[in-house]
Amino acid sequence: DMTVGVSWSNFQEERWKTDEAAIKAALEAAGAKYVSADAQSSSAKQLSDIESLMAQGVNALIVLAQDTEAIGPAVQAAADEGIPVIAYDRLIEDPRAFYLTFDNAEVGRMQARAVLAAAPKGNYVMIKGSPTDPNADFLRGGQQEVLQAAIDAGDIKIVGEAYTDGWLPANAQRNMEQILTANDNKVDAVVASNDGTAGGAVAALSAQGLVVPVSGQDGDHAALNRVALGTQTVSVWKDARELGKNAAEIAVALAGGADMKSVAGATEWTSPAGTKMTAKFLTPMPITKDNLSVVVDAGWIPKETLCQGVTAGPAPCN
Amino acid sequence: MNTPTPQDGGQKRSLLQSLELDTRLLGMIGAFVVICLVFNVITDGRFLTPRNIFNLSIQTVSVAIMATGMVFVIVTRHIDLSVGAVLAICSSVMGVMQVQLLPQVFGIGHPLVMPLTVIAGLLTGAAIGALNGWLVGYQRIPAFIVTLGGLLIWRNVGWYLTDGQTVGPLDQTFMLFGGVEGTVGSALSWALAVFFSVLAVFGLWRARQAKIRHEFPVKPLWAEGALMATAVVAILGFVAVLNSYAIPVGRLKREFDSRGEVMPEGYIDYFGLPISVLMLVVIVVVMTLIARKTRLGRYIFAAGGNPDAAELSGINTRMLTVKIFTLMGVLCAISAMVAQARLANHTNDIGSLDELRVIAAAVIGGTALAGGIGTIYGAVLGAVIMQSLQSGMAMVGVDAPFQNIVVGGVLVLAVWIDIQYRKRTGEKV
Amino acid sequence: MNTPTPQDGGQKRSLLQSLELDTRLLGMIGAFVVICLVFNVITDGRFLTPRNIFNLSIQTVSVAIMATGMVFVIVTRHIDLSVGAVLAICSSVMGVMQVQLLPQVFGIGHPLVMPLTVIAGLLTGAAIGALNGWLVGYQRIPAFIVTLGGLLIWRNVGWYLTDGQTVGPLDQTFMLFGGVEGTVGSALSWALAVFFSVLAVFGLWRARQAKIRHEFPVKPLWAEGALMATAVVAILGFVAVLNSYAIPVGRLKREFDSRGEVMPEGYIDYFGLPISVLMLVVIVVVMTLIARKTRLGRYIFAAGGNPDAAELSGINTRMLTVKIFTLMGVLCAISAMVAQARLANHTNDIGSLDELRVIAAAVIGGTALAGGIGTIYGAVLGAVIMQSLQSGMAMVGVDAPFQNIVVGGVLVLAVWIDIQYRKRTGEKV
Amino acid sequence: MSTRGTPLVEMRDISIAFGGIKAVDHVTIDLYPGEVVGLLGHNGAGKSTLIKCLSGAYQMDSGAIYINGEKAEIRNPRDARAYNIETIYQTLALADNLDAASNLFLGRELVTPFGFVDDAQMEAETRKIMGRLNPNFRKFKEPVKALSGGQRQSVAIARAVYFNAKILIMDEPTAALGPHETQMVAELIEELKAQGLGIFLIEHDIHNVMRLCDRASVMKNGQLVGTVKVNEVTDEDILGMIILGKKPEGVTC
Amino acid sequence: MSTRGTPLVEMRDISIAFGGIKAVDHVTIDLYPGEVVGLLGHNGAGKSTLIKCLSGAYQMDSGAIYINGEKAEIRNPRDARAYNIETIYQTLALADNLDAASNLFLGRELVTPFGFVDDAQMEAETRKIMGRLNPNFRKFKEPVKALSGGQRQSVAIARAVYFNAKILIMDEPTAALGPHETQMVAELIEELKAQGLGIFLIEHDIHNVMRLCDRASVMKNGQLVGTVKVNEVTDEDILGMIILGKKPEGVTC
Ligand SMILES: Nc1ncnc2c1ncn2[C@@H]1O[C@H](COP(=O)(O)OP(=O)(O)OP(=O)(O)O)[C@@H](O)[C@H]1O
Ligand SMILES: Nc1ncnc2c1ncn2[C@@H]1O[C@H](COP(=O)(O)OP(=O)(O)OP(=O)(O)O)[C@@H](O)[C@H]1O
Ligand SMILES: O[C@@H]1[C@@H](O)[C@H](O)OC[C@H]1O
Ligand SMILES: [Mg+2]
Ligand SMILES: [Mg+2]
Repeated sequence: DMTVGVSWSNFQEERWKTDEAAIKAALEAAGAKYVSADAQSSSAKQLSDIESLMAQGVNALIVLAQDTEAIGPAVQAAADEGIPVIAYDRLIEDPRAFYLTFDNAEVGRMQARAVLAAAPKGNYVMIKGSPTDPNADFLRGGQQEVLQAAIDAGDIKIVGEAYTDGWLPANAQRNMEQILTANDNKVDAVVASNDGTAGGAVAALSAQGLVVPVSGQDGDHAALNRVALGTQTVSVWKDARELGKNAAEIAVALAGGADMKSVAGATEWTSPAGTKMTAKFLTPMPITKDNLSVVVDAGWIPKETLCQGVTAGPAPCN
Repeated sequence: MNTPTPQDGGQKRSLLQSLELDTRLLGMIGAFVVICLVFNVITDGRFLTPRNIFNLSIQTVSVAIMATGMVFVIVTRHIDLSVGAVLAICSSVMGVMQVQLLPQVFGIGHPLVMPLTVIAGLLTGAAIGALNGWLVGYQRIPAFIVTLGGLLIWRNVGWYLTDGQTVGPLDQTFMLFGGVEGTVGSALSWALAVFFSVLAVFGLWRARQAKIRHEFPVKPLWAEGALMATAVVAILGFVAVLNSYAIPVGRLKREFDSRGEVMPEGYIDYFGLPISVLMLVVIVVVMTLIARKTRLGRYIFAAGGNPDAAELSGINTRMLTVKIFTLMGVLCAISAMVAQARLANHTNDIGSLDELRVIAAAVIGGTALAGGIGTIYGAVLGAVIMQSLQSGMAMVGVDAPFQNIVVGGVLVLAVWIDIQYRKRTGEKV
Repeated sequence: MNTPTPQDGGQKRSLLQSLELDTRLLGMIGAFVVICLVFNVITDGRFLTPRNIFNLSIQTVSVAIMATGMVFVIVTRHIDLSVGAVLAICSSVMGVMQVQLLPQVFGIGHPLVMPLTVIAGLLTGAAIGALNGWLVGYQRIPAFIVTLGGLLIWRNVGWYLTDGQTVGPLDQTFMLFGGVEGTVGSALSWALAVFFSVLAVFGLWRARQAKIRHEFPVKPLWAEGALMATAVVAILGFVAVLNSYAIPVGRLKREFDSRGEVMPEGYIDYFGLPISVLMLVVIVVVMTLIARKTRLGRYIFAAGGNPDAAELSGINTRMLTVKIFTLMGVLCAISAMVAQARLANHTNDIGSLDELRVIAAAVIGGTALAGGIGTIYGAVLGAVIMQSLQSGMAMVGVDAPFQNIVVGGVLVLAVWIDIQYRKRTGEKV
Repeated sequence: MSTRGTPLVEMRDISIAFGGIKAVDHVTIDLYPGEVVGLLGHNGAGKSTLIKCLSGAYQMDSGAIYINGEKAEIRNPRDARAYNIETIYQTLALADNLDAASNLFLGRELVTPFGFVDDAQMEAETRKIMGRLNPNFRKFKEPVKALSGGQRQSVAIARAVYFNAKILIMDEPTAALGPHETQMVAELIEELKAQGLGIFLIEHDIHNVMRLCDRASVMKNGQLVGTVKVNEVTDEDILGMIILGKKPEGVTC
Repeated sequence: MSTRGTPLVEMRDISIAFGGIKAVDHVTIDLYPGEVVGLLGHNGAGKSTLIKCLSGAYQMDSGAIYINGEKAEIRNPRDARAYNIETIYQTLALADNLDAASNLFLGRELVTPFGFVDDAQMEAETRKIMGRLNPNFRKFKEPVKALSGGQRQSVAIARAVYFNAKILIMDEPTAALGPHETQMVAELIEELKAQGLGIFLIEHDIHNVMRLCDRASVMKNGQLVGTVKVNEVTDEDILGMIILGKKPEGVTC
């Protein structure tokens, strides 16, 4: 029988539990065994983890890389043993890995787009991710692409920008408070890089009685609830269950000897660094008050959780 | 007790000597003032607005509460590396209680939700603290190890309790602990200010009476009066500043709306003292009383000065250790209340790295890692200084990595100055 | 020096007494064996394969190297919380050197790149270590504070050096430090095994001769022989295991390909001793010699037992502190070499939380936080035990939060057992 | 000074070992009210260890302690205090960071009606008792770490005698004291004895022993050599017991 | 025993204060080769503090030290050792976790030709010297924390006398010693004196002072009361100096 090993970078953000459940379920359906390890945000531990998984004789690896490049030796070892690797959610700069993701830069673009639509002019605050997570800069890059034109036109102005140490909401909250103070509350929109930091920013805003457009990502339950309440504009939803299910199926297929190119929906893709990869992109979906029903219908979040404390909100909370 | 001032010897006394003030404390206050002024200039006067002072107070509370407990822990030559993790598990227990369990029983928003949640949190903190204390005191495992283990264990146990999910939104009453959401308004703030002023004056006066009764030397009356006046001015001034921070119009509107009323034109209202700050004040007063005026406090300092001697003097130092760590656990739980109410959610990473901040606050505030020396007000001032630095830098727009560098540097510098100071006042090494 | 065995008194000696073994060490080895066997059963025999033992050795190296230095730091009653951060900045310096600076001067792959990079790394580590030591030794700032500050400062300075980016790919020669990429092959491995075996036998024999010369009692010849035999079997056995781990075919093919050759059918080759493991072995031997046979080592233990007495005995304890921390910094730099070569990149998070692992390894290995007691081999064994636990649990698929809980629990348990053990062997409290 | 009746303290057949080494080996000694028993012996004989079993600092491995004829369980220093046993340790056992008054009352602080410690009252009491023991003593506000060896010893002695002890253990109380201070302690011992206390006095100075003690118990290598009445022997006899480990001929106990 | 010629040590006008409190206040004393100078005074008089300036443990605030007539800069214990000054501290200053031999040779280990410490050789030497000082001593392998107070003191004494000191400072060397051990130390002092060493001896026992010292310097409250030749005064005279702080009439220095 077949075993698939999954190496997680961490479980700090709440989404990864959902990803895991989806992978497990899909593997079970295919009759394969699930084994996993959690690197706890350490690229060194992730390498050890993958060595352990391989020592257990896994037939395929799904890797949520902590670091796109430092994961290289692990991919090398897997290739030496002829074990297929799936780069899960985050890029791995190695053509031998199959890249399955929601594009991070695209997520950044979506965040900026939704906020820009709600606040086409004014003072912007950029709440970035952890300075030690490369994704933070990818996201920030995507956001900039969208905002650039408006910035050049002088419509919007970035009045505050801060990394969030360790993605901690409490840090985001403090940074937001200080930026608000520094700007006498003259803030018209906040582009926050994920839902945790958005939560911190919203707490700081509502302390000032401010309700301005705020972005996020991951579709955290608390964040979707905020979207329903109207305190957050968008959470870019990367349906982790889709991603997980795909990953499991592709892993089983590749382990069975299938060629990467034969995966349904696979495309040739060149990374910004120039690595030619076989990749499959799932479309992230910006969730705003206009399409909240999607997440409920998809069974991502129970309606009661989504609508807790919401009176006369957008569908389905009315 | 900690900074004995030479008393015998009939030289003419300087102003400072007459006031019998802790010159170290003055130094810290001076440093704090300098930091504030510098930031105030850089931010064009925004740093010292009522609003930012209000922010700073709220931001400081959670760390400051734990720092008061850390003073006792460090004074007895222990350390607690697990405070952040204990805060996290207390927060997760309280999150699960008020968001998942209790509403199922009583319904959302039931008045019993908050108190039961708080009790559960305090019990969790006390239990973990007591366990730590038992391992350290009775099993003789160094506190560094016990709490390093705790740092690895408790946050993760909390993670299991919430299944790694952010838990929210919190109970409305509970949210009052968070700061902005719970202020007592200007009238009550003034009343409290007067109350604490009277308390301070009364305390100073009673101490003087006791000395006179035993015919010990007392400071001149003018000095005593000056001290009392300073205390009163400081208390009233702080409240006056907080009371002059007007609630933003948007927020007032929202409050009127939620009550289904319409806000009158030109209506204005003030925040006043936040409940969380009030909690800190009460904790500081109680902890200072414990340190200086109770047997428990005396034993804590004795055990810190010489653990063997304390034991041989008939102090149950093992039980003492249990008490200290239990107290620390309870304070972590209180901090957890404030921290999660402030975030309006329980998050997985709540309180991470707080152990470093709390220890740093205590140490910057003059608590000696070698044991036996430390003050509660020093630790709180340490927390305030650190928070001002961080918030000030965030306001100026300094990058997070650079902020860390500055905080690290200040920590080392503060202790270095402390050591120089102690050297000058007579300790030969 | 640390576990004196009663010698006088003519009672009949037990087997253990005749061998004069450190029973505490035996206990640790026993615990390790139990852990291995349990995991081996759970993983259907996969835990104790040559392959996994090879993995384990490589995974342990980086932490173990630093743990040997941490023994000296803790023995002198200090602590170093900054090792992870110092590792990170050394790694960033070496990353920038070999990826950005040196290739610009010499071109990619130039033979000077590796040595210059290593020198830069070692100098960085030594300089930061010396600074720490100076602050602790000469400025008398507690090591806890200095290195807590360092923890906040150095990783972030490194962040600025690399602009927060991952730096790679590394120089090919440099990659040899990483483990799999740099093994010495089976022939050389055997040669080294023989060399170290001879060394061990020679050392035991010389110690015996010295005792005989001064007419001190020696152990019976059979006991001495048994000890020598055990040492030799252990060394040869370890190498035999590593030598039986065959290089995967895919990898062999790649190597032949890169040389433009074709791999003969049925070709097979073995990894042998990794260079990183060899470095660890050399460091352990050197550090043990320092601890037991040099004045420096003697002074370290003396200063740990009673710092005042050491100073009064004419030991320059301030300079000693500088030396110890400089050594620690150099070891961090060596660890950084191994860690980044293994990752084939410098990453921002490299070495994070290593301070906890390193301290835990030293303490599990019997180093007493109160100072004065500790062994190098104990610390290495501590690191091996921790790594086996973590790798084993990862292999079994234990949830990460639960892994942390286990590691935290084991840490506390190990120290508890140690304390029980010391109690039983006579220390009254 | 009668050695009849029930003894105040009886330590029967006490043994205690440190990691295989017998520090005290089946020693039996006793003490009557109003009596001073000297405990003598070479360095390392086991004197301090023996009395630490009585003061609760160590727990004996075997043997029994009787106080006023009743078996006493002394598991820690608190138990000893409950039996009104006070001890001056060879190492003094002071909290270096506290002042003399805090040390004197450590574990038995005076409190105000509200339950708060009454520092002023304690300082006043301390001034009183130190006046009797060491009139030169001035450093009431300083932490005791700023005191000289002898000043510290005075504080330790004051602490032991302040609280109406019934049984007093003094482990080389005058080792660090100057001649004048030593004289005052000697007078104090005589006074306490007159008040009916029983005192175990560990003392190396044979003159002091002859002058202050009623009986002397000599130990060697953890064992009891014997106990003699001081007025029935010469100092030569006692020195002989200490050095040779033999009881002089024809001496009663 | 002549007090003519250049003195071995001269401490001139030494002062040192701790946070405003003058522990030693303009004290001048000297020491000639082959002479024992007793340093006396009440507890806290400043004796230990004074000699710690000579041994390098403290740095004086003002004053000067001359060794063999030349100005000596003693900034730390290493400097003192370089002048062949050895000290037995009141607190002994032993590393508790090391054995007797390691303590004895601490800072001056014997090494093999390869530069490694020679433990076997050091233990052998230790056995030799301890045999002379304390024949009962057996505990060569144990860390010194397992020794009794007096055993520890023997180790400290052995350390000070082993290394051909020229100037020896002994701060209450026999405080914790038994009568037999005290006797052996007294003999040792006489032997060392005969070898031409100069010895500062801090000692409270007036009998020992009269017997061992050539001159006695008395301190009170940090100040020097005076220095007397021991054979020109009675013990009453010296006691008077200690207690009253006055030099007896008609006595030379
Ligand atoms: N904590 C301890 N651990 C191990 N051995 C000890 C300990 N305390 C004392 N000993 C040993 O027990 C024996 C008796 O010591 P003790 O201190 O009772 O002697 P003593 O008679 O008081 O000597 P002294 O006159 O020197 O104070 C000594 O051999 C000493 O080495
Ligand atoms: N480290 C210190 N800090 C502050 N004060 C000190 C210190 N050491 C000594 N003193 C003070 O200096 C004075 C002299 O002390 P010192 O120890 O020299 O006395 P001494 O003559 O040796 O007394 P003793 O006979 O009791 O040993 C004392 O008043 C003491 O309180
Ligand atoms: O989904 C986000 C992930 O992409 C980023 O790397 O870490 C934070 C998460 O919120
Ligand atoms: Mg004793
Ligand atoms: Mg002295």
